[in-house]
Amino acid sequence: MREQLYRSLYRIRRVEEEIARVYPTDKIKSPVHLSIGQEAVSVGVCAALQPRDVVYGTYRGHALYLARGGDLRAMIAELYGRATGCTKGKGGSMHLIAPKQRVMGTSAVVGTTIANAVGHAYAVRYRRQAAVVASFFGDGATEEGVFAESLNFAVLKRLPILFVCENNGYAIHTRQERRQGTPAICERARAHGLPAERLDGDDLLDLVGRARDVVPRVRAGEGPWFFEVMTYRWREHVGPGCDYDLGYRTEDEAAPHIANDPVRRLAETLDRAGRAVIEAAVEQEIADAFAFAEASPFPTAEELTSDVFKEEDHAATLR
Amino acid sequence: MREQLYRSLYRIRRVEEEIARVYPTDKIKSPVHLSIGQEAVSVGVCAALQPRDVVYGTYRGHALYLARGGDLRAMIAELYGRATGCTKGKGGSMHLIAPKQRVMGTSAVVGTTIANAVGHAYAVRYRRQAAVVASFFGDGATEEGVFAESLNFAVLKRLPILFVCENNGYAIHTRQERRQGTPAICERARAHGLPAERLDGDDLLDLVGRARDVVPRVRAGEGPWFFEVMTYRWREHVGPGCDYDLGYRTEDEAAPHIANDPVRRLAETLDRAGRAVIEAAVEQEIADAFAFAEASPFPTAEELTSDVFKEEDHAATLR
Amino acid sequence: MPRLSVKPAGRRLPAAEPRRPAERTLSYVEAIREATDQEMGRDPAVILFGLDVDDPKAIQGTARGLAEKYGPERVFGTPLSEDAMTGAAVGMALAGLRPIHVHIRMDFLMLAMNQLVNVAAKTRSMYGGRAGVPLVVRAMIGKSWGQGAQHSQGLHSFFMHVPGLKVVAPATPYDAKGCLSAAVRDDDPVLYVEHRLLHFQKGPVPEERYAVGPGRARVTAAGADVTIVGISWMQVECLRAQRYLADVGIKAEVIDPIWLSPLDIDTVVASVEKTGRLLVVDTAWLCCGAAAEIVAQVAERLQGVRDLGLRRLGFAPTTCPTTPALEELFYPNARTIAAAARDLVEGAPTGWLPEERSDLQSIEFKGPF
Amino acid sequence: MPRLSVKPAGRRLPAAEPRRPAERTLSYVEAIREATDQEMGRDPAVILFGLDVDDPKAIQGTARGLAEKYGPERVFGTPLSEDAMTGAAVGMALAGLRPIHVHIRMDFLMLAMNQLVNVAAKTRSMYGGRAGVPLVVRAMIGKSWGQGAQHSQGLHSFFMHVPGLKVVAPATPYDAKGCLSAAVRDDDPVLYVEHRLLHFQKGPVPEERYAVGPGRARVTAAGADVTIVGISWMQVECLRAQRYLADVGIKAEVIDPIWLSPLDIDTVVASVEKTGRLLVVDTAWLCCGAAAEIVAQVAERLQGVRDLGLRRLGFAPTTCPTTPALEELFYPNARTIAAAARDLVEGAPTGWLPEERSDLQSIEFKGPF
Ligand SMILES: Cc1ncc(C[n+]2csc(CCOP(=O)(O)OP(=O)(O)O)c2C)c(N)n1
Ligand SMILES: Cc1ncc(C[n+]2csc(CCOP(=O)(O)OP(=O)(O)O)c2C)c(N)n1
Ligand SMILES: [Mg+2]
Ligand SMILES: [Mg+2]
Repeated sequence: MREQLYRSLYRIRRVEEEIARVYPTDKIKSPVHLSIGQEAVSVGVCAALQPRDVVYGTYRGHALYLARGGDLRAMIAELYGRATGCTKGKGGSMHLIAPKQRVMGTSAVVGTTIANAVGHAYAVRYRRQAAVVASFFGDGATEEGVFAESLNFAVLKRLPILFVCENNGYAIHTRQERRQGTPAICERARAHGLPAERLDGDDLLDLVGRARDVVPRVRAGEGPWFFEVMTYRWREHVGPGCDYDLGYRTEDEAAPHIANDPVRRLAETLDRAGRAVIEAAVEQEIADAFAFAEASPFPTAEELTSDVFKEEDHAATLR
Repeated sequence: MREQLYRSLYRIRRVEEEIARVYPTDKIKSPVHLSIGQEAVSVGVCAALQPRDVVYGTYRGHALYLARGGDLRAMIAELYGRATGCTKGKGGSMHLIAPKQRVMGTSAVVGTTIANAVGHAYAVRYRRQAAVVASFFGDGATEEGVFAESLNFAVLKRLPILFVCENNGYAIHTRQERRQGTPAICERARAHGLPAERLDGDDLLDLVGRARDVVPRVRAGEGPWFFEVMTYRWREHVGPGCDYDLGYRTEDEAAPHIANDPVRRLAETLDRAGRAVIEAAVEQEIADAFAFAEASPFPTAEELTSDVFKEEDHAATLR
Repeated sequence: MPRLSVKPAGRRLPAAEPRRPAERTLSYVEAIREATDQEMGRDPAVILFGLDVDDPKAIQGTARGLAEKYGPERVFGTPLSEDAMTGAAVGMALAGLRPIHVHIRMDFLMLAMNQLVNVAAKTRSMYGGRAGVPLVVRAMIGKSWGQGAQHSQGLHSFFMHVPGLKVVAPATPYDAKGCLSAAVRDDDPVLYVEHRLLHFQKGPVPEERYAVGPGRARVTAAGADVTIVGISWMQVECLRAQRYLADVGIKAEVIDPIWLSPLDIDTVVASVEKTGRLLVVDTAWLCCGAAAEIVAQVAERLQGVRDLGLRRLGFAPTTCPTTPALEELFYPNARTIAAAARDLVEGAPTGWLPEERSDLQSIEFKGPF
Repeated sequence: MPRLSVKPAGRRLPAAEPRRPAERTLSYVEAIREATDQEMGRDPAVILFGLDVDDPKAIQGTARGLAEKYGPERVFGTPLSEDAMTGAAVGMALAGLRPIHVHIRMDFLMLAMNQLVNVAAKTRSMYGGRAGVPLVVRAMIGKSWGQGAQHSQGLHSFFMHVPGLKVVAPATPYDAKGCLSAAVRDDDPVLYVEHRLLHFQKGPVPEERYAVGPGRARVTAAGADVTIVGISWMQVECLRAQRYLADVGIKAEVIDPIWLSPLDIDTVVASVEKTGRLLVVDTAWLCCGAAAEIVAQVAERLQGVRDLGLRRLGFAPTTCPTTPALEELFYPNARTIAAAARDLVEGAPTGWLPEERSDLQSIEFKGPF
């Protein structure tokens, strides 16, 4: 299982490093919010999910999409704005979706998918499906009213949902303490009546362990659960680079996280040979995905007004 | 001081009983949300406020408006839709305002004035005024996202505001347990980092005591404070009557509150003579206010498009 | 999902056709209730929720008995959380349910705009057709008895403005039932606009299921002198105005767009091409409203074809006042509509205002709401 | 409050007048920053806040240095709480402050609609003039580089629809400064619309304080053949289109409404009465949009006066796609505007599309945003 986790973790890291490398060429026609440094959160939680389970995420969604098994070619093609992208080039990096892998939504408006995930969990329970919904969002999203409203409804209806707050300490360039009267996000969750715990986002194996304890209980109908996962964004809020020069944070602050890099730490626990095989396969897959994107066509003009409604003809009558 | 409290309490009770009595005649052209049974909350908190202090309330605002010294004639004229009303007949019962008495806003959209009160408190602090803002709202309002957002900002900026949640156990016909995952409103407030306490809305003197302890601390800059005051609405949600026949609640549930009627209890602590004087004066004032409203003119047609903007001429150019 | 049955059904009934001699008379409230009941009976994916949906008043009776019949998981009241409950409705729809989310005042949708405009409307297109939101949002427009500033707005034009949303505003019990069925079966988000005064209307409503889908406006009165388009409650006032006008020999053609988005402008254009005069009456403000869009489209379509007389009526350009003295002036009514139409026909202000006819009075609804 | 100085100032500069030979050239960003600085310097009641206002990027530089200059109580970043922060802004205004609340995307205003539409817009009228909300809401319209579905909307028509709100969309650095000063001094809520691409524009901006108040549109190019109204960024595209049209001998009159609400329709009507042709270009969807209102008002005002050619251009009726292949088709541009104007003049589709002129290209802004 450590091999699988490493494959997923290494794959996400390398895909985003590659995105960052290619970005200056302007081939990628979409803003990118990289998860480099935060990959373990998605990988750890998704390791405890089953295929029927559902996830919702944010504009910082590459890691979640890939951790859930979203198609890499379709993702890179999406970033390249090609017709072969996971949304035909219409949504871009901030709106990845993979219905087959049950990645049911990502949004560029902070907080919105928390409520969508809660509604999905209601549908799951209404249909007596044994699925669990996992809702991923940032520390900033907890300041939006929809966060409190969603937790209240999830508890009121005892919904099968796991809330995963990826606390990277920042909303763009503003630290949590400057936005929240108290940093105790878990306290706020508990006050709504659901169990909440803070976890170390650099400790993948612990994350997997906790998720594997909790997900079955949520599935069994014990009601919603809350994870606050402490993590750190290594790159700038949006874009490929680093931003220590901006002065809102220091490299010293990042140092311990980089020292605890979950990718490196997990790598060290694997034998050289097996690891080399995994890495070679991933590099191959990445090269293939970028080549696929490069070679893919852009959507044609007719695509502009398609998909407004299921019945195409209505699009025409809509001014 | 008990005389003053009784005068205020008795006055509100009798004004609303009179509104209920007149209502069937259709002279009152506005929906009315009566506070009968809940008067002590407004009277108790306002007894601890100074003239410079500010209050914001809701569509259930007669008690707060009167407890703050709002003009009774202007309020009754407002309900009658007359030009002499506190908003010239434009706002009606749900939108009472009395800038002189610092009643700065009431809203028919649940929760909205909580944020307005927080902003007003920010202005007060910014100007180094030693005023306190009191924000009154119901238990249902705590379910709106704006409640959590407002508490967070008030704590973040340590604003001079006292939140007063009038918990009458219902939002229209739906009890709190059917709307909230946990009824612990004070817990939710504390989780945002402010002190919160639950008080008995039928115990006026205790309310006054607590408010007089807390308000000076808020004024001194200790930051926001939260009261959850347990109270009970004797009449229907909107309108003059009782609604036990609807079946969503029983008279048994109301009985203990009616038995503890703060108006009667306080009356019993006063000597007959002094009390008779107060009551006679109030009855006189009420009769005068209704006569004033009856005699007042309706607004003229020109008033329709006045007050859209400060510069009238703009109203015309706005389609 | 028999989704294909929707538009055909809508088409199968030519909107311009006089309504069939119907078996029964139902109120608008009963028609909504019946459509909801029939759709819920037909499809377990349909669920109904919103503030106070399951309370003793059951949303003016439109949900009467449904909580008992379908149980608390399918019919439930919600917390006061319009934003999250709308987001939850979107999530339910993404999961394949067909939620009907009810709001007793359209004004409260201002708390749901983010989920409706930024999520529901965008889902199908921004995901390249790989997901959809079959959601119905019922929103009521309040009027009378001092509903006032925040309980009286008709904000349907906001939803007409945004691609990806459909908007319907039925004016009769017949359409109330047919349009709600069509909306529930629609695979995309639909705003279903109900005017509080329409709830009291009675009219013929067939018992069987039928759908009045998008695409066809209905000519509700034929005439050659002036075209009057009346939206939602204003359709009732316009039909009364048509009778005031008949008293003075003016033949007005009255049109009910029924669906505001997508809008059947062809029916309106065809009528105006004949009459040369268009009066659009909305239960909303005019600036950037539905009336502006209809007037603009007709003027564009008939440019160079013929001269036009154009006029819009709607809310006065101010906040709705509570006092009846001003509230009465805030709204168009049958008589002011008739007067405006006559001025259009005469080509100049006539100063005419018909005497009120007792048989054409508005039943104003009495408080408390 | 020297509020009376506002409209006079606005009036004192006849909008149609060519702009004075100005001392300096500033960017739109610098003009906003200067107006904010001058108003804050003039009046301690003016405060500036919004998400990331005080961060290193200072809202594309429009707030550069202001936090340092005026301190963290007057210039501050906020939590991610658009609803409550807008409500707080209303409360500050009720307390007599003059808040400027900034949003880096207009799309996020969908979370603030309740406070803006139900509270800010209603306050003065529903309280019978006994309270007011002198609030400025700055909202940016995003474009290019895959801003996509939720970072690209122009929703200004929502705010034009609601009485009690004013809307301004300056297109030049000169107006960016003058309109912001006027908005800050206005005693009522003003939505100040900034297009992200306009931030890069440079132009003459006087150093002293001045206000460009409501009431006057500006004729930015004179011509007799066709009237082109361009809103916000589209004003830039329309002026380029005017030059493409000049190349083929068509004289277009270009108008910048500047203030969308209240709207100076007289200037547009006067122009169309002369040209007989109106093309309105908006950076928004058309249905129930600003363009619909302008077309409708002009058609109403000139009915019976003269024949009209009418046309609207704006966003394609779909969600904004990220891929440049489709994004380019989503927006009108100088060449498609010129083509539409020529078709209006010729009275029929000509199929003409001008060759792109390098001096009239759009500088598209490059990501990441
Ligand atoms: C409702 C809303 N407000 C503001 C923004 C602008 N914005 C984009 S990302 C972001 C920070 C979000 O922080 P967080 O939730 O912690 O997620 P992170 O970016 O740290 O992963 C902000 C404020 C937005 N997209 N949506
Ligand atoms: C945002 C919003 N949603 C719904 C309503 C309809 N409504 C009016 S009063 C009310 C109940 C509010 O309950 P609470 O806050 O406890 O106040 P109470 O009426 O008990 O004093 C509701 C749901 C509203 N006015 N505003
Ligand atoms: Mg963060
Ligand atoms: Mg209550």
